[in-house]
Amino acid sequence: MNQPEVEVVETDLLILGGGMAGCGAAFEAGYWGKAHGLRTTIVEKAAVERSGAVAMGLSAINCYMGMRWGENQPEDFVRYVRQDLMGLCREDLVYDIARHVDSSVHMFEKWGLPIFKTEDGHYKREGRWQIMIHGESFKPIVAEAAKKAIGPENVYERIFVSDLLKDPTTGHISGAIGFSVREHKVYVFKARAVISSAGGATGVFRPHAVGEGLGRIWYAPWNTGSAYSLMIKAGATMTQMEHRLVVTRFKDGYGPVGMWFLLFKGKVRNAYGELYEDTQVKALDDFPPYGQTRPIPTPLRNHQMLLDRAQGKGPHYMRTDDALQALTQGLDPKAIRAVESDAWEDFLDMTMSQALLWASNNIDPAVQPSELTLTEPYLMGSHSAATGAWVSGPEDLAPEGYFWGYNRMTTVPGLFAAGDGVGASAHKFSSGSYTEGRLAAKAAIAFIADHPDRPGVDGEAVNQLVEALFRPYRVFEENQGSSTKPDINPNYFYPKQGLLRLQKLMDEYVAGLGANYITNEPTLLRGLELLDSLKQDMAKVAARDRHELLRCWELWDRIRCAEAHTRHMLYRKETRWPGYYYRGDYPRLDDQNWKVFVNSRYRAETGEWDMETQPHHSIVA
Amino acid sequence: MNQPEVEVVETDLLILGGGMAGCGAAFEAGYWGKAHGLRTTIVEKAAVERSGAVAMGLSAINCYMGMRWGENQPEDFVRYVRQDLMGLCREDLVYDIARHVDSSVHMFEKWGLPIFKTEDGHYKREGRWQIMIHGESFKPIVAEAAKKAIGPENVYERIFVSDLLKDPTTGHISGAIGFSVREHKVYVFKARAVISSAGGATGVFRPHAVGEGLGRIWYAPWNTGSAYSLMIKAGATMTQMEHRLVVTRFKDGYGPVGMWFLLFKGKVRNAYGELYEDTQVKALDDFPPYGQTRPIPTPLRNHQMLLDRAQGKGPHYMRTDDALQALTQGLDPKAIRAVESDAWEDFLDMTMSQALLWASNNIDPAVQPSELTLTEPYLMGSHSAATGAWVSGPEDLAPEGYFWGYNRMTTVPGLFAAGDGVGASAHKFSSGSYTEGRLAAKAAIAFIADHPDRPGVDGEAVNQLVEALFRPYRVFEENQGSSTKPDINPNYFYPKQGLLRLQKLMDEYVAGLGANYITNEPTLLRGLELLDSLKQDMAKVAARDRHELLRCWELWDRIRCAEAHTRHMLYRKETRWPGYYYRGDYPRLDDQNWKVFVNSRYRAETGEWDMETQPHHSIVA
Amino acid sequence: MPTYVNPDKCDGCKALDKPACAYICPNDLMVLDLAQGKAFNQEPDQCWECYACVKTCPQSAIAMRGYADVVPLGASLTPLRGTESIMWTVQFRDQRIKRFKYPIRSTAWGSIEPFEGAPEPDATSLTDPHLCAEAAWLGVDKLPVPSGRM
Amino acid sequence: MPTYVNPDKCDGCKALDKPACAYICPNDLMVLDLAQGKAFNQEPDQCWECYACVKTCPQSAIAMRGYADVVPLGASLTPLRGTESIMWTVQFRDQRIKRFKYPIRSTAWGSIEPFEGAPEPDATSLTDPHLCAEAAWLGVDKLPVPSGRM
Ligand SMILES: Cc1cc2c(cc1C)N(S(=O)(=O)O)[C@@H]1C(=O)NC(=O)N=C1N2C[C@H](O)[C@H](O)[C@H](O)COP(=O)(O)OP(=O)(O)OC[C@H]1O[C@@H](n2cnc3c(N)ncnc32)[C@H](O)[C@@H]1O
Ligand SMILES: Cc1cc2c(cc1C)N(S(=O)(=O)O)[C@@H]1C(=O)NC(=O)N=C1N2C[C@H](O)[C@H](O)[C@H](O)COP(=O)(O)OP(=O)(O)OC[C@H]1O[C@@H](n2cnc3c(N)ncnc32)[C@H](O)[C@@H]1O
Ligand SMILES: Nc1ncnc2c1ncn2[C@@H]1O[C@H](COP(=O)(O)O)[C@@H](O)[C@H]1O
Ligand SMILES: Nc1ncnc2c1ncn2[C@@H]1O[C@H](COP(=O)(O)O)[C@@H](O)[C@H]1O
Ligand SMILES: Nc1ncnc2c1ncn2[C@@H]1O[C@H](COP(=O)(O)O)[C@@H](O)[C@H]1O
Ligand code: SF4
Ligand code: SF4
Ligand code: SF4
Ligand code: SF4
Ligand code: NA
Repeated sequence: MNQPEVEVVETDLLILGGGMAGCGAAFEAGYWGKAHGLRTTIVEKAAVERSGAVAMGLSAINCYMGMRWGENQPEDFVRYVRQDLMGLCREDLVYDIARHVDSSVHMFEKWGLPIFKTEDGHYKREGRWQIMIHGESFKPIVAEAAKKAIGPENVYERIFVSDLLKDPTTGHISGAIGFSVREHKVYVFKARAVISSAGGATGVFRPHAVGEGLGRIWYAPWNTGSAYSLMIKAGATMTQMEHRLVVTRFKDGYGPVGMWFLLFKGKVRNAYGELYEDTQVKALDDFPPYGQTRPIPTPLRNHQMLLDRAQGKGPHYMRTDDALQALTQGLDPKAIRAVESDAWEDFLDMTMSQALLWASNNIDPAVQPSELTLTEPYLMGSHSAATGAWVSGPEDLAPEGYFWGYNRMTTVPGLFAAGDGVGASAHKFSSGSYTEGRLAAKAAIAFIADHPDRPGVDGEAVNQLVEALFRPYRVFEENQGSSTKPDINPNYFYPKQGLLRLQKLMDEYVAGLGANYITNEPTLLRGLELLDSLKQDMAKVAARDRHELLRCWELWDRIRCAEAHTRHMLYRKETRWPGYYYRGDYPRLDDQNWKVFVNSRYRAETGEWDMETQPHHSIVA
Repeated sequence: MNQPEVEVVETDLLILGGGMAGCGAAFEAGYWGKAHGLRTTIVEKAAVERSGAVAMGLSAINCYMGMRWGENQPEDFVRYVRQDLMGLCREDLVYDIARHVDSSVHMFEKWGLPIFKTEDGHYKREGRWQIMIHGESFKPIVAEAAKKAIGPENVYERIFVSDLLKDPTTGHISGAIGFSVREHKVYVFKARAVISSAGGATGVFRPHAVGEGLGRIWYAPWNTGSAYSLMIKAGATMTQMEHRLVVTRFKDGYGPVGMWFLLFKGKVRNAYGELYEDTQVKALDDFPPYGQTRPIPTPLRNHQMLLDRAQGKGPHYMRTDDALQALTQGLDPKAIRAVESDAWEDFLDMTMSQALLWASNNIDPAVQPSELTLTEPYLMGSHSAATGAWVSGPEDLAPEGYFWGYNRMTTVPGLFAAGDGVGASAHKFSSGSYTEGRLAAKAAIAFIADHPDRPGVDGEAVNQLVEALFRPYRVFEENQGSSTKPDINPNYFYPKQGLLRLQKLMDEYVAGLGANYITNEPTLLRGLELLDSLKQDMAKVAARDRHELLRCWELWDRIRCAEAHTRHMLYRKETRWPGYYYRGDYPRLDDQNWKVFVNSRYRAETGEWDMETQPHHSIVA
Repeated sequence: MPTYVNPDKCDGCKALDKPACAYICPNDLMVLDLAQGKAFNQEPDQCWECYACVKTCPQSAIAMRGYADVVPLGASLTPLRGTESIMWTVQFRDQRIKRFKYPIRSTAWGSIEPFEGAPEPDATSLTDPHLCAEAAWLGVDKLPVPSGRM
Repeated sequence: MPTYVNPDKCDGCKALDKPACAYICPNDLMVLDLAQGKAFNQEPDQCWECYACVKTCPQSAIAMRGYADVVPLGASLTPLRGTESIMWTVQFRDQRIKRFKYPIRSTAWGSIEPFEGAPEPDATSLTDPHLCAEAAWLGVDKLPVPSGRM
């Protein structure tokens, strides 16, 4: 293996990942930074135009208050989110998103995003918090604004960021390192503040599909948990890493259900035509007070479906047929056609495979219902889930203990988080993540302004990281001679093989779908043992080319996320989110002892994890 | 594609599959046939020396009466099997195996199979029906005897039999057709009687493993259900095709549990140290009278484990540590070493991966327990499961309606079955399957003697079969130009891709492990729809080489078995074997209406299936 | 439902430095086979069917084939993306066809001026909670705080 | 836990017609790469780890590597099969070693005479329930029938 070229890039603010949050951060940093003569740089593993969870497009913006029309106030939103999370969220962070998010959405519209309107010129609502968009080009539009805001020359694409750099003396963040996915080249970014907006984690658990279908999951397969992994390795405190997302989706195509439930008033019936909300209504009583208020929290809806299924009443169907027939009753053909067009657009804007699946099964949703199922778990902080960094709140909202100088700064000075990267603050979705990027960027610029000295970069540490980055090539080169066929070799394995190993162990021991989302202490401990042997074996992961090298480091991300997730689940001795996962040994919710945040901190020097709880404070009655 | 060479082989008795039953048949046919100047031919898709379920070896013979030492009588065995099958078995067939099986085992020993002995010269027992062997070379020994019995020139290896041939006038079986897996060649075997001994079906359901691990299942992956598929296509009546096998196995290595339970008196404890037999003892009361007698039937043991797991008490462990410590307590080092050697031999004789798995996880069974789990379902007729053909019983044992002229003859004249091929008669295992081959062969020779005229072979039907056999090559050739990469093509798929499609749909809709073995009528009907579209798409299965052509036809076997299985499950409106599968809509056993055999017959002309029940008759009190 | 490339249509983006599909794929899947001069999906089981490559290919050479493990053969879903709208053609397995057309952007590509109309930021506002030009964009007069605060 | 072939040991069975591993594999997996003159497993995910090829290879060129999706690396399990017994060497991941030896056959290979001592079959016995030489082999005087019958 040749020595890679090393390019050093000096910048002020470094944004890791140009997804929704990253683009929001770039926009905002461009604004505040220019005034201070500061350079902002995005480093992105793909092409910002179509990277991240919104690459496909979206058919709705799921976080919009509509304050200008008096539709909702941030307080309402906090109550909704808190309820959906079964009591536990950082209300300061949620409130903060809510009060700012409308401004982002209004800019999107101005830039060219087509938003559905009602006759009186309001945005057309899908549900109380959701508005409908023609979102095929959502990401390219947002990307255009981001690139213009910081200057296209400051966008570094096709570079996978693997590690953060810290000033060895102060512990302040001082940059990041990554490798090019196109050339044999390493990039060392030196920066004065960094925003981790590199997205949530998919692929940690075995999905429903097998073989070729592995990529067909709901959340983006290229979101490998870098946002978390980078912060974990840097020693940032993480929160609610146990709070996974499991959602109802159209089976096999993973089409989202929001529009069908909220706008089309679709009903989910089991194989016998019953509503599981009815057959399993008693189950809600086991989780007071969250089972009693409406809307029913997402995990409890899952819980009801799982119970119905265990009683042999599956499969469950979204009765698209009933819903569309009710909606089109008495309409003229043109109006019927418009409803049909909306129904298909929901998937054609964001989950095209669901539409292809309909076509492949000759399913016309107006005639036949479609099966639903629950997904494998994801780790993310922007939907009905709240894994991520423990960050400072905004000064004017944060309760005692939730503020340390800069909004959205992690516990590592100079390191900020946004979007899926921030924990304990859910339901941000695309617009909220973008908005949070903006909040983090403004605070990061303030941090830079307050810290005029460039933090130092430890050259020796950089050399070691460079060395490690390309090790998988050497493993391959040195061992390929041990077998007549490259894929079965006693001395190495490919990242795809390691990925399947990770997914299988997480599925079986850490409450994946194959385990019916059930686990307990002995099972989690066995999961940790197996993770440990996988981590040891990662010294033998091999790469044949740059694409595979990328996969090696993405796998490491997922392993770190898996470990954090498992340790958090082990620590929280209750079942707070039935339907997300069950602790068989603590099957009940326990507000007395566990209405607290579980926080962790990884010590890179020893490989140990410190676990602790943080109190929950309300700011909204 | 060139025209394949066609070789015609004329024989008298044709044995399809040289596994345990096939070798038993060859032995017996050699004996009776020579006297009548009849030729017997084995056609085998692999090499008889190491083909079939016993290729790896076995560490026990699980069906042995020991009548010579007065240990057991056939009546005892019938009671045991009937109980294990929850009341339903063809007692004439079971009795018949039992009264003959000892003679086969005694011959094995004479031929050189090392059998463990007690001090008084009896075979060492593992359990009441099981004896211990040094069985690494069990199959090569049995193969040697079979080849000698019929003459090695009558053994045709590496030929995959795809279809039976019938006399177009009489409907009598007249031979079989297959293709070489080594040359571009078709074989047409013309015969006067045929024995279907081509083994049970694995790979119909998604297994636990993912990716590379797919081949690590308990029963042999090369048993693709040919025995059933061939008979189904020929219109033979099948019975109990719903009666799958799901067994407890050492997790991931699929090591069998018999020796640990029976000889070593191992206990299975859950994660909390409890015995699931105790925690779930109440569940037995739901299945009277079978839950009340001992041993607890295999499906009920599974049921108890599943309940324990659903309550969050898994995983379950075979406490090898406790068992070995108890066994070696107070022994001298040499004796301890002997126990250890026996413990390891159980797997080194038959499931070596389990031993490798121990080594890979640093597990010493004397120190650490090992996790158990339940397998994916298999279709087989020789273990605690009874799928297969509906055959005539022996004249002197068969009750009214169970006898039609020749022992083990199916409802198609001249077509016999044995081993996994025969239904409603379980617990034959290696020795019983071998013995059943012998019974079928003797009867087949009698059939040939009674029918001196050679049945006719329809030349046009043969031509069509030859044409169809190689169609997957043409599909590939004609369509490979539609894509720049051969594996994603809109006009064809590979058999591996089809296999994963089959396994996934069976798992999800036909009560696989992913569905917790639960199904119901709507779900099964959806399974049949999906099977139907797969069958249609099989016109587009493609093969690049002969190995892949083999896989195409093996996949067809599995699809036929899958369909038979699903239709039978749909027809039986009760849950007779909880722990094998649950009909969510009929969760109880119903002896009143369903203590009957479910039989099916496929009509090749129309693709329809006739379903009916047959009464259950007892011959043993 | 991974992508595949029609060899009759793909021209390898005329051997330019960055084939359009390889440039855009968020998962680093599309690559040029240098020998053939044509693109292919190097890791189909990681394809999310995001259609980014399909929409961008100047030759319309890329299509989607349903995942073999779950999707019956024979249907297709084909986009044609213009500057203002996208047209989808859905062909069912049974050959029925549906077409849908949706707007994608209401302004010209490249026309965004992110800070147009935004006031020049001053140093003091760096620590207040307002974001860029929020007074203009938010649609309400005052940035809310929870009742009981401030 | 699929097989792999050590290129330093495999000699392609000296280019004979049937490489031993390809002859024996019950699942048609082992094949010769004609270019290299060495064998390989053509479909590892269908390997049952039956060890038939491993035991038979004259060069001891075949070994087993645990399934990547479930087996940690570093251990090995190696058979040495003679005519009368087999020796297994178990090497643990942590390098501990255990060895076991078991008998496999008590007679010479090729020595079976299947019908030695069996009486000549006569036509009449074809329809009675007794199998070949059962009077000698069964170990009891009479073929049982259920009590109450015959
Ligand atoms: C996939 C998906 C997502 C959604 C939906 C449906 C589907 C099918 N639905 S519905 O289901 O509810 O219907 C939504 C919807 O309709 N409406 C909505 O507002 N939001 C929805 N989301 C959620 C939002 O998309 C989500 O909340 C935000 O996108 C989150 O934003 P952010 O936290 O920025 O994540 P990102 O994925 O956008 O961006 C991450 C970026 O990081 C890059 N990256 C990652 N690792 C990196 C590394 N190591 N180095 C360099 N770069 C590195 C990525 O490439 C990416 O650009
Ligand atoms: C795999 C396995 C099996 C067992 C066990 C452990 C394990 C790991 N255990 S324990 O778990 O209980 O421990 C047993 C044990 O210890 N003791 C015992 O007596 N039996 C056990 N079995 C069961 C017996 O093996 C089984 O009952 C018999 O082998 C069944 O005999 P038979 O019905 O003949 O099936 P076969 O697999 O032996 O032979 C089938 C043959 O057909 C060939 N074939 C298949 N399709 C063909 C086609 N289309 N054309 C041509 N040939 C075509 C096959 O190649 C094969 O040769
Ligand atoms: N059954 C439901 N009840 C209330 N809100 C829902 C329901 N299903 C989805 N949503 C919301 O709709 C939006 C889109 O959801 P989804 O399509 O599931 O990603 C999110 O804001 C969800 O919280
Ligand atoms: N727990 C048990 N109780 C009684 N018999 C068993 C038990 N487990 C296995 N067996 C029998 O032991 C033999 C080998 O079983 P197995 O190892 O499960 O294939 C078969 O005859 C089984 O029926
Ligand atoms: N992949 C294939 N596609 C089409 N025909 C094949 C294929 N493989 C083998 N054949 C046929 O088998 C014949 C003999 O193959 P071989 O024995 O490999 O030379 C060829 O000439 C073809 O007719
Ligand atoms: S974008 Fe289209 S034409 Fe260009 S290389 Fe890719 S497939 Fe070929
Ligand atoms: S559809 Fe999306 S994920 Fe798939 S190859 Fe194209 S750009 Fe990549
Ligand atoms: S048996 Fe051994 S030496 Fe012969 S081809 Fe196979 S691996 Fe090579
Ligand atoms: S171990 Fe068995 S299945 Fe695997 S390649 Fe060798 S002979 Fe074939
Ligand atoms: Na499950």
